[in-house]
Amino acid sequence: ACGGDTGGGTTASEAPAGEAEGTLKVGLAFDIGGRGDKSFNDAAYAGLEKAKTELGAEIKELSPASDGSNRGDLLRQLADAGYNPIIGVGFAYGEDIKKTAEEYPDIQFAVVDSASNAPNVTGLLFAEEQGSYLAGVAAATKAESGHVGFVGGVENDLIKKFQAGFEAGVKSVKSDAKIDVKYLTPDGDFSGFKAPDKGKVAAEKMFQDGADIVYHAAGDSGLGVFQAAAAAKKKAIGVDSDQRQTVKETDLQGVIMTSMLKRVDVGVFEFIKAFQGGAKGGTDITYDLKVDGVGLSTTGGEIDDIKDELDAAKKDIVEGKITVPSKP
Amino acid sequence: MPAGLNRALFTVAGAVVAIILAIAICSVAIVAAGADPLTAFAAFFDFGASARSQSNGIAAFLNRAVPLFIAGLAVAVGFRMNLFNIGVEGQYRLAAICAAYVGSTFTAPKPIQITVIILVAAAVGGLYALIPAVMKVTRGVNEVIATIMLNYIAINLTSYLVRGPFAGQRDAGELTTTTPDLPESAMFPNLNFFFDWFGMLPPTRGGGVWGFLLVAVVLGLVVWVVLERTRFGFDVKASGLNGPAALASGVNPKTMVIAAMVMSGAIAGLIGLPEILGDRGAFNSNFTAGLGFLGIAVALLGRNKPVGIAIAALLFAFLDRAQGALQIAEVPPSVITIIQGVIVLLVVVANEVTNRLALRLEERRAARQLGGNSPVEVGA
Amino acid sequence: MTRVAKYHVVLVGVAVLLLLLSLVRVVTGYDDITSSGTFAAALLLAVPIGLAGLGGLWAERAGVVNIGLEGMMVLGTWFAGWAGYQWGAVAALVAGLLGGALGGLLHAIATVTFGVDHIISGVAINLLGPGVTRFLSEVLYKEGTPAAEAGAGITTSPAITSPPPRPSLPLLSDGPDLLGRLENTHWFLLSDLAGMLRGVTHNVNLLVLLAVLLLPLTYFVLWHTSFGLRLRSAGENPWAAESLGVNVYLIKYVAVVISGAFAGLGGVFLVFVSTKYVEGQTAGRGFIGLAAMIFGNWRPGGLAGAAALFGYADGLQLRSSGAVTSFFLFGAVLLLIYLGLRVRRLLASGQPAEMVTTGARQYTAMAAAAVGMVVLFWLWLTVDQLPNEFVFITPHVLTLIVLLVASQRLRMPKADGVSYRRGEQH
Amino acid sequence: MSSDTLDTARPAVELEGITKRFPGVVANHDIRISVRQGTVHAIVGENGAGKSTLMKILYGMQKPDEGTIKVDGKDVSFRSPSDAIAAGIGMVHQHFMLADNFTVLENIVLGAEPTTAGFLDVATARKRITELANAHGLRVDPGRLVEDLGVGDRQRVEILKVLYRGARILILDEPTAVLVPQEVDELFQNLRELTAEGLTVIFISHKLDEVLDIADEITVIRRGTTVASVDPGEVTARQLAELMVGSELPTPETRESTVTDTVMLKVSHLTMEADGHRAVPKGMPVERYIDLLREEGRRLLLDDVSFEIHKGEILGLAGVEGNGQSELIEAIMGIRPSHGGIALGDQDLSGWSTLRRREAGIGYIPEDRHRQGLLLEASLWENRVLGHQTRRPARSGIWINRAASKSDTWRIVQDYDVRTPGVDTLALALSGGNQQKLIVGREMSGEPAFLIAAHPTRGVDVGAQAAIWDHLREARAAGLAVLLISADLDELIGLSDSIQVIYRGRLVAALDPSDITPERLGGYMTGAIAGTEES
Ligand SMILES: Nc1ncnc2c1ncn2[C@@H]1O[C@H](COP(=O)(O)OP(=O)(O)OP(=O)(O)O)[C@@H](O)[C@H]1O
Ligand SMILES: Nc1ncnc2c1ncn2[C@@H]1O[C@H](COP(=O)(O)OP(=O)(O)OP(=O)(O)O)[C@@H](O)[C@H]1O
Ligand SMILES: [Mg+2]
Ligand SMILES: [Mg+2]
Repeated sequence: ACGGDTGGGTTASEAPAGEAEGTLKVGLAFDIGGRGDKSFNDAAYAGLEKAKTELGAEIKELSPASDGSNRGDLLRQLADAGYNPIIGVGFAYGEDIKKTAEEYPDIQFAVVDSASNAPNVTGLLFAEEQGSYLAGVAAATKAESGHVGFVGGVENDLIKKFQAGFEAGVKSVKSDAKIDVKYLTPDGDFSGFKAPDKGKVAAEKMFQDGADIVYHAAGDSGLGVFQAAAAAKKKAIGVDSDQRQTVKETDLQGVIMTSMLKRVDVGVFEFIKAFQGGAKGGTDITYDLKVDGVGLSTTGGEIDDIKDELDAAKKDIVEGKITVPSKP
Repeated sequence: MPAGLNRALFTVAGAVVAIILAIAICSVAIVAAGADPLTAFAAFFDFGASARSQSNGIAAFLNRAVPLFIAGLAVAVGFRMNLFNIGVEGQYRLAAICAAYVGSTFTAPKPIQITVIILVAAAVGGLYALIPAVMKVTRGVNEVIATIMLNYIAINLTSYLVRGPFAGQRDAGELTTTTPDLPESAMFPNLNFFFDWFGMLPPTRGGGVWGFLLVAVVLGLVVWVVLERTRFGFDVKASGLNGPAALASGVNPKTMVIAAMVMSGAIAGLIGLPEILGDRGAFNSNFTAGLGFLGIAVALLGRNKPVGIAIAALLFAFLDRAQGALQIAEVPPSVITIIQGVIVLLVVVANEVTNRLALRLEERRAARQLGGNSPVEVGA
Repeated sequence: MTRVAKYHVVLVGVAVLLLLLSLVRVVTGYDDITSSGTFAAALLLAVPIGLAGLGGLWAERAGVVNIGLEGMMVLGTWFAGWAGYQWGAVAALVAGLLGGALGGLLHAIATVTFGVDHIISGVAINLLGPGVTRFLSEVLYKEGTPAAEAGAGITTSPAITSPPPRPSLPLLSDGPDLLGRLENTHWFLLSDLAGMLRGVTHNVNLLVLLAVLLLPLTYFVLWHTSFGLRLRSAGENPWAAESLGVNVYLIKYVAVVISGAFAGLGGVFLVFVSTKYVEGQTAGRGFIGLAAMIFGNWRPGGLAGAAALFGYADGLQLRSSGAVTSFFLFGAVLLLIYLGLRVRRLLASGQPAEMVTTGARQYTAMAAAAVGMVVLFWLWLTVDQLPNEFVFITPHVLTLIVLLVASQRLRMPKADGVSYRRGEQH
Repeated sequence: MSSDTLDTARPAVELEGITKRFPGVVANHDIRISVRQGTVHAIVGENGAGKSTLMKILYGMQKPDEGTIKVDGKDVSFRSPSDAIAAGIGMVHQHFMLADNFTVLENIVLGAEPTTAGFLDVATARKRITELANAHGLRVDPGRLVEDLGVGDRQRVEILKVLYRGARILILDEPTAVLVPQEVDELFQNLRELTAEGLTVIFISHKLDEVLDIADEITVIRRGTTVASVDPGEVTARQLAELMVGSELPTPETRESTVTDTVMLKVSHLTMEADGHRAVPKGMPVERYIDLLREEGRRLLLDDVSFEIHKGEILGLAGVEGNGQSELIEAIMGIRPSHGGIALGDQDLSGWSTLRRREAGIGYIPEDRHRQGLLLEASLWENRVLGHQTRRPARSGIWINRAASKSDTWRIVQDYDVRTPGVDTLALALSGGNQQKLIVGREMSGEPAFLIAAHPTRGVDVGAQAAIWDHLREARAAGLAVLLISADLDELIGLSDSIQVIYRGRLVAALDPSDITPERLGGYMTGAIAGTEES
């Protein structure tokens, strides 16, 4: 049943329960924060929406409770409502997807940022470390002082992939470069993604100590990093989406030298498309530099002058000459 | 009518009025959000069309209620004697990780394995609650502040433990940090046979109703008996109603603070177990947080009495279950939190009002039955 | 002790602490211990805590325990963000204040009019605050709304237009920046002082000034006006106040609404720092503010000290995790001083009476201090990098330690938390 | 016996047909009183007769259901105390209405603060208070914290509060309850001065000799209604009392001595420090330690208190409130740590917990029944269990025996004439006197060997008072040792076999009740008379 006049609802308002053969019904469950987080979840949604327009899919997306206690329920609700395939956004879904997939062997699942763990689960992985490597190369090349920084929101393994790649990238350019690293909160305390003030303090310190460029993987806290960069008249590197475009403050846009893109939208869309084509799960699909699943944004043109260095690094990675570590 | 029954009736009437009012207030919010309240309330009762989705919905509902109930019990034990254990949050997280870790280090027959895990959880929760209790007793530190601080410490400590000393093996490509998996013998059998009795389809295999529900029921009974029937329970009640009088009657307030706090913490230690023993089989970084704080609301709603807490937990769980259903009906799911908050606020207000009414009535009745107090005729 | 003597003791204490800080900085080489950056960060992080604490102070001085500060602060952040992106900083300020005040009003209605237990009502408000704001975001910031066009999402508001100015103290912290230069020389004590001064004068957000001014203002209003006297009387003995014709209900209402407004102001401050509302950005500061107020003995001065301590610990931890280990040394030296003072007093008094009455307890305390000192010193020598989790909890552990040491001197308003009803004395 | 007010002057206050109902209680019923200007008008009546309620109505704290109030001939209707204050009425309440953590000055000016530009004008306030204090002989230091003041000082602060507001009509609700005779004399002196200046005083007291001493006119209230208006010159205290009660008056006289030779309670060298308790060093005798404490100049709340109570003896402890009585009780009950020895029979109790002491046979009627004696929001039978959780019939094993507790509560209700509809009734539904009877019954039911009775009849009406005295006497005859603490000196002298006076934490005199007057006793209590008589 639909709310009818829910002011410009963008989701499926077609006839419900029309389980006609052949209709593609895609369900998607967000991670905490849900729809509208201007980041990760929204990127996933963009992929879903693309599937709606381009593949004619009927779509349904659900956000979990703020404590994330009902991820499994959401998946089951989607499954029970006849959605297939179903996508869980965020590594936190790893385990719940596995359970649900075993319960519903006839449905195809995908999970973003976590590996496949059942025959009907596709892991949509992103080589954040590779993208971060490029960010590191860009930072090290641009930073005259040879001093850069990294601000992580929450100290979990996902964010550590960003750190590891970034450090490797920096060292590949300047082996003696100084890299400041700071996490805002420990694993399990997700407030580190929502604390611009702390991000600001941490980045401020790095800039005061002489860092020229700070890379963040800190969600909303990244805003503080940009502010610190603006105040210090230095640069920062954004994350996930092209933040020079998504950040609306004009004074901050200028400090975002580039952003490490993580194309969750591509991953989601490609998965749905492959499903339509009859693909079955059980494997991981890694979106890396090779398929442009990660990369650097060029809005503002600030890294155009080092395009050659970046391309070279990318080529090395794609060709396997360089293996980027995913643990710091 | 016995005085007690009279008061109970008043309480129920107050709660009903409060819930109706809360529904009314939330309807306004839902209309303001551009949705139809009827659709929204239908969503709360919409457990899906298929038999399977209904069983799943019931399972999700009960599984949510169990930890809430235990959390409410934990909080209530302290509240009964005006001891505000805000630290349930920290206590249960620390207890959960320690129990999950200890449980993963050995394998024993099911009953033994599960018992050991439960005992470890209770012990860790109780010990962690002992800290603010000792601080209060020896140095007069306000337990509200101490437990708030200890919550932060516990949260950090667990995240240190889960990625450090207690970290376990993970599947490749799995980013969730976790303790080692519990052996199969640690998993609490589920209660899905229960659905057979009603001729319903059992919920899907992996999920289902957590068997810990039974432990929670027993725990509720034990807490009720301890609080309502034993000497200890009497001392708790006396300390809560009137500290100085309890002291003069020979109740040692220090012992009481320590005993109640440790009991509260020990119960709190069990909050995480339904999830760990029923579903996850380990403590990981996705472990449900915030149950301690919700427990406060549940305890308040249930007036610190086990039966009330059970009802409150079921109510909260029932509302929480609709998270997905509401979204499917295009209603902002945050109305759930609003309803919960409004109900808590209104129910406590209703409690006050009905309490006062009931007391007034009782006084009047007492006066009437005694028949005294008719004014004397003035024979000046 | 007379007032003057107390004042002197406080001054001497502060001086000794500064000296010690400077010493520790020199010995350990962590300049951040007293750098202007740390103090600036400390100020930034202390202000919301201090404002929440002020909120608590106003309510509790009027006899209403306010554990709902967190929820009121959340309301403050949301309304500040919502008004700020549309009408600018002043509107954000006003809306945040009102949002918090609304929470306060709710608390007042429940506790004052209906006599609900204060903790209970506060818990309900903490539940409601985030729920209501999330709901409002879901309705007003959803895809397709003008706000979403301007950059809003379910978890954030658009950026506020025209953020408030951030003036610096000319000459000293700006332009020639004399303090800055002095700080960079890293001279013993002088640079530390300079760092401290520069930290609190350079690029200071206007709202910080406002917030800092609110402390003395609160002190004057509560302790030197008739309104303040009446307000405090409602927290000490509302029945006495009532019998003198003071309208206790009204006073409590006003106090609790102001309390909420202060908490809301704390939220506004957070929004100003991040230039937008971010869901969850209060991160428990309402609770910490409450702790700071208790820690500060229900007084503005003490509250300021406690908030500063929190801010400092958090700021230092964010800027330099390594520097945190130097506090092992700091603690060790403090214990050494304590021991020295004790021993001196023992030797100096020499009277048997003193010796006898001080007794075993004294000696155990001294022994414990000595052991603690050795342990801390050893930790300082061996640990060079604490796991982050342990660094994060520094402020909270410090609070617990201070409470353990000082809680017996705390004195809360006598009728604090008492549910007062007109005409019913108990 | 009623005498008409022949005075032609307009009465300061006229109350006409005042009626006030509380749920289940008619507190005031058609009250008529007329108070002449410049006089002291006393109102007497038993507990619960409705005196305080009437005064609260006059002071705007309660609204009458019916009736009119005239002040200086004008009809008034007060919505709150501030209206009454504006009409020139001030009230000193039955219980102190002071904020302990405030200074005297703050307490006095509260609600009527002098301000300049919104700020408290402390200097002006101080000046006015000092002037007022000097003019009326009410000396207090405006800068001191009230918590540091004694009761006499507090009473003066209360009166200053009223005068500060320029009241012309003063209501004093039992102002002498906590004062010793000398302080009462001082107060009366002040009152006379005030009336001489034209102020009007309405004075409430249970102490009829005081009333006869100070009043120009007396109104008697019984069960909420005015039953007589008399001239103090024409009645005796006894007649007045009979008017109040409407029946014969009981006396607290103890007839023959039942004192035995067996020492039941022996207290030796009991000492309590004001700031924190520190254990006596090992091997040091208590006496030496006490000397050390004195040398160090420590403040002692109890200072070397020693006494014995025999089986069948009632020892009366006289003293102005705040001289260590509460601390003595707390020390004996083990609620607060102290030095020295306490022995019950052959058992040394020092170091025992409160619970063990109670189990050993100490009963305790606390001074403040609401604070220390009852769980107001619990049923009567639960209140019966209180203090007897570990003993039969309340307990069986780890359980509370509900049935036995209830039936034993019924026994108390019957034996002690507790007026209640049932044992499941909440304690707060009972009147003060009935609550007190329940407490007395409870404490007696433990068959104590020794009983602490602190103000056992405070706030209890005459009938209940007599019943409680009877119970004490019976128990004493059966061999109970009693420590009786009371502010009612008649009760103390009447019931006790011997009297000790406590002053500043020390026992300063041992007196024989058979030849002591309340006035002399008061002298010892205030330290005006020093030295010891042998009893
Ligand atoms: N607020 C109230 N609610 C209900 N009943 C009340 C209230 N105040 C007084 N009463 C009842 O009114 C009656 C008169 O009480 P009041 O306090 O006026 O007596 P009193 O003459 O002052 O007694 P005392 O000598 O003990 O001070 C009592 O029976 C009391 O129980
Ligand atoms: N403020 C009040 N509200 C409701 N009922 C009251 C109030 N004050 C007194 N009562 C009622 O008055 C009766 C007891 O009053 P009473 O004056 O006899 O004793 P008391 O005043 O409580 O004792 P004490 O003299 O020690 O203060 C009970 O019925 C009680 O319920
Ligand atoms: Mg009374
Ligand atoms: Mg009275």
